[in-house]
Amino acid sequence: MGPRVIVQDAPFDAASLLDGFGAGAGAVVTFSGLVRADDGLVALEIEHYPGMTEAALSDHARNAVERFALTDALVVHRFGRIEVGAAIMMVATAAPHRRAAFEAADFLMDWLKSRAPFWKREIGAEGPRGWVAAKDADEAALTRW
Amino acid sequence: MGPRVIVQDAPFDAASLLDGFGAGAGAVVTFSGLVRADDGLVALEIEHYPGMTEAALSDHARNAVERFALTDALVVHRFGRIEVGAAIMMVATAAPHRRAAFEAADFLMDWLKSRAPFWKREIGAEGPRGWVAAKDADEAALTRW
Amino acid sequence: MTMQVAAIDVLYFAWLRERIGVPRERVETSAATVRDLVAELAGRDDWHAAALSDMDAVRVAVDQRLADMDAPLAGAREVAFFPPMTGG
Amino acid sequence: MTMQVAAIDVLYFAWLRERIGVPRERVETSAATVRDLVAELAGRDDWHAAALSDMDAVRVAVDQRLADMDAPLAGAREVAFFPPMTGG
Repeated sequence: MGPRVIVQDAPFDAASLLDGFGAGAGAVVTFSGLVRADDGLVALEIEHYPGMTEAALSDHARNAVERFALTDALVVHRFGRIEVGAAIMMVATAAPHRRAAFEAADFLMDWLKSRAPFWKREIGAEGPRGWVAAKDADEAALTRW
Repeated sequence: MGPRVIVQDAPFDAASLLDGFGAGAGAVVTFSGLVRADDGLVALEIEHYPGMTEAALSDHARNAVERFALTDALVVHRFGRIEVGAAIMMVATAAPHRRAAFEAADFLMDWLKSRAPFWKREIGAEGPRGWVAAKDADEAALTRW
Repeated sequence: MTMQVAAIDVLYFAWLRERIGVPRERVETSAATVRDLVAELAGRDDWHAAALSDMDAVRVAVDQRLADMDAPLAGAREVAFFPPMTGG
Repeated sequence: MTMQVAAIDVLYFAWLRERIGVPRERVETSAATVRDLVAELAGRDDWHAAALSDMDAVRVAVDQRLADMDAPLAGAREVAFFPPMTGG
């Protein structure tokens, strides 16, 4: 059974996705990314590349499972309009020991930030703003692995 | 409002503890430690130091909040008998950005492993086994911070 | 070497989609590499030219896999152009 | 300097509790430091002596804060001895 990858526009229920996740493992790490209300932001609009997104996330989740000897992995990422306070995405990793679970979650996130085909645009009360620029730091973070 | 610290013998419901956790943050990390079925283990028995445990966890959670500028933190740790497959403990951290949330969770765990007054004993089908020995690696991990 | 003319679906995302004005178009091309295809597309009109003028700011996928300007297009069915990703 | 005699609750956890046979005991002591208290306790009987023979394997808390062998006991109400912790 491979890692589970979910790409959807609807909100997701983290609790039900994590129910039973990591059974038999000693360590489970989750990371959730939420929309912050910075600078009067009211929502994010996320565009993605249907087909490539799912394939790329699945490939990368499998890489993480192999590299960190995970017993389980989950990647969920939304697209479309996401209101302030809502979750954009979540990764979860399960391993016998904590170091592997932490590192795998960190690795998945570094990759997601600059290699998964998603593009964010900010929506203010006044309407759509510009596309969020990629951060050099996110690109640089990938060289850690 | 300070970080939330829970020390109890009863199982805890991660989903309900995390409901609303990290509201307003951009990044939430959770770590859960579970009892693995290694070598015919059927349960762990965890002894703690009532009074000192709660004070030490609260102090340390406050340290983490300050050091990593967290917007929220949660530490839950059980004592008593904990069956294989069940959660021993969980930490959750919330911050504006992911690096702080990851590092704070890692920091809390390193500290919990060798500075929080808990002692584990293994229980096999044949009955209680010895006390789990502290790992040099866990002690060494603290020098990272 | 014979020039092979192939139909390729070209996709644009985020600001490339907006500036070019369409999310996808089918092109008949004999481009051997991504670089050749970019040159062809940039010759179509001012919008294509502007959007593809600074390829350091553009990422490319060939058949849904990240690729670079030298990637060959033999057998490719789909080429996508988009800004650096900002997921997570 | 006058010898102050104080009543201190001494607590034991995990294998120290098991080897000494009690989880806590009240001692009247004039020990000025943890080191002095350990010497006194070790003189009580063979079980105390054995449990406290290798203090490198024992951690100490004074009034519920981690302390070392040189920690002063003036005003202390509770001293605990236990193995290295294994939480998490």
